[in-house]
Amino acid sequence: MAEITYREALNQALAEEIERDDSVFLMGEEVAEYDGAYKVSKGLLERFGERRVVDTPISELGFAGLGVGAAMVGLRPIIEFMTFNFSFLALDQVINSAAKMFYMSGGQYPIPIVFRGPTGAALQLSAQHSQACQSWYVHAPGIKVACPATPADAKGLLKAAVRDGDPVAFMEGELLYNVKGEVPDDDDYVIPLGVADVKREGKDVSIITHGAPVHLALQAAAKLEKEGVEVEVLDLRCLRPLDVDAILATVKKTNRVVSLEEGWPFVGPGSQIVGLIQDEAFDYLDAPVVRVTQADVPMPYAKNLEQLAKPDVDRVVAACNRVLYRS
Amino acid sequence: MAEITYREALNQALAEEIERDDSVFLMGEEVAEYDGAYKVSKGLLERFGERRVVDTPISELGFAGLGVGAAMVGLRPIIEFMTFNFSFLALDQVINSAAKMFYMSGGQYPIPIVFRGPTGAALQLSAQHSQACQSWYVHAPGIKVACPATPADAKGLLKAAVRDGDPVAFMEGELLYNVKGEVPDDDDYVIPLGVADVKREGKDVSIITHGAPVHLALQAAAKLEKEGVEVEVLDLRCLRPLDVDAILATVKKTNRVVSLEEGWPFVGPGSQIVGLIQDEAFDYLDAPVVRVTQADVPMPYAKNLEQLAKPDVDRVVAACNRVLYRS
Amino acid sequence: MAETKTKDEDVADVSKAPEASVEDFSKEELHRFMREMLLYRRFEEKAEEAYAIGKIGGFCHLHIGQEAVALGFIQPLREDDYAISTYREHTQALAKGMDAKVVMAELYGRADGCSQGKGGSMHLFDTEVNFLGGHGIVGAQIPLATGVGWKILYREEDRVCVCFLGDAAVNQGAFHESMNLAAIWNLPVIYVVENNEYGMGTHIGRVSPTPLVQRSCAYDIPGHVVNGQNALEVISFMRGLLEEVRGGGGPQYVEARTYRFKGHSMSDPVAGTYRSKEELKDKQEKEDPILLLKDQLFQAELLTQEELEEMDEAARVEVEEAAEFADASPLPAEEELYTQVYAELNEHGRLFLDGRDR
Amino acid sequence: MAETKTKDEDVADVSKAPEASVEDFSKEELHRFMREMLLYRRFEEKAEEAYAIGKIGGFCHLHIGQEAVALGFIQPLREDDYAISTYREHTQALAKGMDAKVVMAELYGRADGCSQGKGGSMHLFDTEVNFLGGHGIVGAQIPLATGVGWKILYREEDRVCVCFLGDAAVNQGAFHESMNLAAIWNLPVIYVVENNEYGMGTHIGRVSPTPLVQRSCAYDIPGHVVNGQNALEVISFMRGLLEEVRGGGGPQYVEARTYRFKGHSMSDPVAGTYRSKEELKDKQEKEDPILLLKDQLFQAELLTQEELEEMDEAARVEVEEAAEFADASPLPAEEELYTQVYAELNEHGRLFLDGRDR
Ligand SMILES: Cc1ncc(C[n+]2csc(CCOP(=O)(O)OP(=O)(O)O)c2C)c(N)n1
Ligand SMILES: Cc1ncc(C[n+]2csc(CCOP(=O)(O)OP(=O)(O)O)c2C)c(N)n1
Ligand SMILES: [Mg+2]
Ligand SMILES: [Mg+2]
Repeated sequence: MAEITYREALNQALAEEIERDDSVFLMGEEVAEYDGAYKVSKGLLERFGERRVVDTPISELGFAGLGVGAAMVGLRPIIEFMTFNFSFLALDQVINSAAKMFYMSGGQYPIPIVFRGPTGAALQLSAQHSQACQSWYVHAPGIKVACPATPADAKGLLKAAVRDGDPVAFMEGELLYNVKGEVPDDDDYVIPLGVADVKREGKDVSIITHGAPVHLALQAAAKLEKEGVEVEVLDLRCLRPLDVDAILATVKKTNRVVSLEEGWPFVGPGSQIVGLIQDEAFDYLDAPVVRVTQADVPMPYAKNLEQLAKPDVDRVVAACNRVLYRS
Repeated sequence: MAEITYREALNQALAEEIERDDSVFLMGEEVAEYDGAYKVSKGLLERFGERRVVDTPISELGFAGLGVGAAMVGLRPIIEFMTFNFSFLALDQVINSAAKMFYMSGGQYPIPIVFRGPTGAALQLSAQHSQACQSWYVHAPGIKVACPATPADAKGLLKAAVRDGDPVAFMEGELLYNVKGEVPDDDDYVIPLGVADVKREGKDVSIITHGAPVHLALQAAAKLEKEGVEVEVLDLRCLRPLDVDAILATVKKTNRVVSLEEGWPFVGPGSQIVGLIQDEAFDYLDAPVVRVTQADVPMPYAKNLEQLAKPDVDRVVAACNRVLYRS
Repeated sequence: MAETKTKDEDVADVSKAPEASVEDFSKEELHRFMREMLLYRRFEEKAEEAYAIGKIGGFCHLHIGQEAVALGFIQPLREDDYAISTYREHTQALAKGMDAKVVMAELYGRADGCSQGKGGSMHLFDTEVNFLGGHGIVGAQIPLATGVGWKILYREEDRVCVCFLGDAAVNQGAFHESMNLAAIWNLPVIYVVENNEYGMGTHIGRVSPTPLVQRSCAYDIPGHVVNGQNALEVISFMRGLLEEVRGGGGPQYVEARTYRFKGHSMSDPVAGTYRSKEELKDKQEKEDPILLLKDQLFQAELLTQEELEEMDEAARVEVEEAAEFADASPLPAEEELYTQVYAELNEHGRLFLDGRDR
Repeated sequence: MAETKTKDEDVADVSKAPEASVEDFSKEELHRFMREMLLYRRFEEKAEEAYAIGKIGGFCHLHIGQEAVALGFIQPLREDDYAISTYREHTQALAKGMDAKVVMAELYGRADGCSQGKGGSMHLFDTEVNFLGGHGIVGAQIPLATGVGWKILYREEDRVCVCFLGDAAVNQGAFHESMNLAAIWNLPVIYVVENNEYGMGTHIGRVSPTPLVQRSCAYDIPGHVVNGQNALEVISFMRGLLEEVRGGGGPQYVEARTYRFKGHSMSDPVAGTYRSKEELKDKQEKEDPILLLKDQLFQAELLTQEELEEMDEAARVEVEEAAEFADASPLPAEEELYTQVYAELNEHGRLFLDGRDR
């Protein structure tokens, strides 16, 4: 095990999977000569050459669709969106082609493809560059969605996504690329899609979250620990498949839940978590689930407004206190 | 009051608003010479000429963006998507331009625009042509979403949408165009956005729904009436603004809720309704809210599978029975 | 200020396909062409009939009038070459070698359909003969085709992908992005615009400032025009083009001028609104690809009336059998609702969130 | 098989802007041009400085090296003409008449910024001078501009819209769809590609099969090339072009050849990776638009060193004042988080669903 960054972990996963399977290639804007806008694909062009690591024009719809077409005939493309903000332009190909092809062809054309890139807000990138795109991808059946929060998860889940037989939207955190953590060196370190991870055990209240806010949850947990509150942090890691067992287990354990997500509230993933819990663990709740989300506004540029808009530790702590009826 | 179809009601609203305000125009594929793919714009070209009723090439991203640009400089475009299935291609302009422009320009450029067309499944149109698109539009702040179920609502809400100062996604029901109902002749028959409507009063259980499934709910209510169950049918009419008061009122009245929607479950609008109720009326619920949705699969073509995939009266009745603990 | 090109004839750098004659083909080939086109025609007529009595539902777009385009661009392909198309793809599916039975069964929404009844008329697929669908979003198949071309390059294969699109599809961004990608990577894709003059009720002249063949000039992709009603012309043109592409000639763009004899779909009036009955009648009389081929063969005395009738009868029988097969095929089993959504049913977690029993 | 055009020089039907000379302008005009460009340059330098010390955050894309394009295409406009651009739009905003103060305050994210601190560097807007932003999605402003053109047609106004885009944006579907729409309706829009050779780290030659000016040929939109480093050439070209467009000449497409002297954004290396230090140095020495104009004016004895220094000092002072203004401006009030999301706060129902107190 070595301590490496989230960026390096993704880079390792890419390199190993491109190496392992000659049908895998990486394509997107600036992924090759520039090493990726966020340097995730550093060194891959040099190592694997221009067929396996491919720079594209700025044509999201075109190259996403190209990836789907290539997947129809046996390749396993990894399509990078420089950020998922730009993927709206390609959504038609992701939903109407990738997610539906296997079904509407009566099982003839599976689409093993990964669409990856960062999602969510970074720092002061303003309205058009600060979007958590989970809801747009998780709504449609036929696609899977993974959102790693740590270097180890980034590596293990990306490898799983590349090996998976279906389209996977793989959403990274722009602010996580420099986060460090222990990552197994194992070439076959694969984390199955659909397995949540208890990032911290606790008995008083559960924070159910995924992606970048996992770190917020851990910070909130550390804060509350000082006040004697033991917080459990459940990192879903994938939204589809969704680890319902793990959700129900933590609900039954703590009976109090905060749902934390980075994006907007209305039909955010948290709404589905709440729905699921009320459906399958209604009687285990000692308080209504409280959701912490981004403010329901486009992301403002000004530093102070941006801070207000984003979920932060204080809001998470306050939400925990609310479900605990402390205050 | 005359009895007219949903199609005619929309046509009246369009005609009246184009007549009333010279900044209003209708643009889209086949809206002019062909009278609209579903004949909603019948006769409008003849009456208002080719500047006010405009056929476009098949370029969803282009003409949606054109509409937003025109709205920036003072026009009030009505952009028709032949169906919302095709609007994925234009989503970037709807979300990143229309919904955010007013905010990111610091209040300088409001975008009074309507994007309209049918959404949801019709009959055997298969995976790519059978999508309920509400979630994709309602997730982002800056846009409003209306989904009329009856001719009167279609007219009153469309007029409100056209007069509104913000982008409105106006989602019609392809299978509703021939539905008849009483519609006031009044040129100023405007139904404010954000006001739900109790389509049927009842005291035992509430079905909260919107759009085409309102009719399913009414059929289920009629069925259950025979068994002595009084169903209240709350038609949200708009998803944003959302009439939370009306939702809470019906919950407090019946204490049992079925949420019914035409689309997929995962982060469907119903998930937000459930979340809202557990958040603000948790103690009023005598049973967990039960959701009825489309099956979580792409829409199949075969008649029998399609029927199974769609929400139907029996499922709604069963859901009511479940929240009533009857069975 | 320089003026760029104006309309029609003066589109620069366009190759017009040379006229072809019956001498370029063997009698056997010519007969096969005739048999094929008769099959397409009879198949579509049967589909129309079946639609009228409710055996086929949803949208159904017939290819009648455009058969020579399907024949001409697909017949010269090898089986391992790829073809991909729009929702108006019945005859292309047949041309690529799909069995009329499984195609008809798919239109009927039955278990024995090529897509097991899940796709329907707009979504015909067959891995066996490399027919890649059947796509309903106008323009969406163009990037897909480009991806198939990319794979051929990636695997260094000696294959070609033919991509059909309608005249209205060139106005989609997907067209532009794909052409550019194909050009910069020199992909072996032939983009065939079936210019049947209308996209639904819109004449192409109202939504394009230039003749369609001109649309590839921005990318230096060779643009070609071919008379899409003359099967022999299309076939010999395509044979030449294939050689060019197999030789590394890169992407090609072809405007096949054709005409649709039926309405856009079943609910669309055949004529009388956006186009005149005279226009249609004129086209049907003068530009029916089957009649044109017949005349050519009769004139060269390579086909007799008797042979023709025999062929037609065979086509009718095949189509009739297809319809019977479709009718006898069961509806998909109810369990199929949830199959083939995911190729991989992960061991962990829930993939379907509708809370329904399965 | 016909070959279509190959590279560069032999792009047909392109107007190259004629060279302009100082004699075409009054001394007063020439001085104004110089003052303007100095302001742009000093403004950007100040922004760079402020970014380094954390006064400006997020993405910040400087226009240094490309000033003549902003000046040349905007200076000849009337105030009621429209301009719209990308995220690299600081100097265009200034050129259109926005006050350096409110632009800088916006970059600082302050309440007095043109967009009240909500937009930042990428989203500058000003209704007063018809500057329509500031757009962050590559290519998205192109349909918006087309809509502005549509409105001019609709209202039968004597106005023009200028739309700036980067070289990489021509590969977006939005470009293609917009050009087609503008062509079929003959809209008064001038699409100006600022070809600074790179889209981030990608040289345009790697992602375009043809010289960019060729991209309008598919729509019969006149394509023009102009030397974007020569302010006088751009201005006189634009004056002519505007006359043409105001006279009903319809959409125009211009490739302005220019070069970016700084990195793509603040986090991008200026040179040494995707482009060589020599390339950059060469451009800076030989093609700096400000130095070029200076030389022209010095040579014609229409400007003295002293006048130049005075102008430069004035620019520095204006920029310094802008920075002070920005620095003194307060952060937006916290209540502003929820304002301007909706123009109309409907009386009924809930618009914000985050359950937060407001
Ligand atoms: C993106 C998109 N927009 C609109 C439609 C609706 N539609 C289906 S076919 C069609 C016309 C297409 O015309 P053309 O490309 O000429 O093909 P043809 O039908 O003539 O074969 C339209 C508008 C669609 N399916 N997809
Ligand atoms: C749709 C989209 N894709 C990708 C990006 C990320 N991005 C921002 S600028 C840029 C390069 C644009 O280059 P060009 O158009 O030449 O303009 P320049 O920056 O040179 O002015 C890219 C890839 C984006 N903002 N939007
Ligand atoms: Mg057509
Ligand atoms: Mg550039």
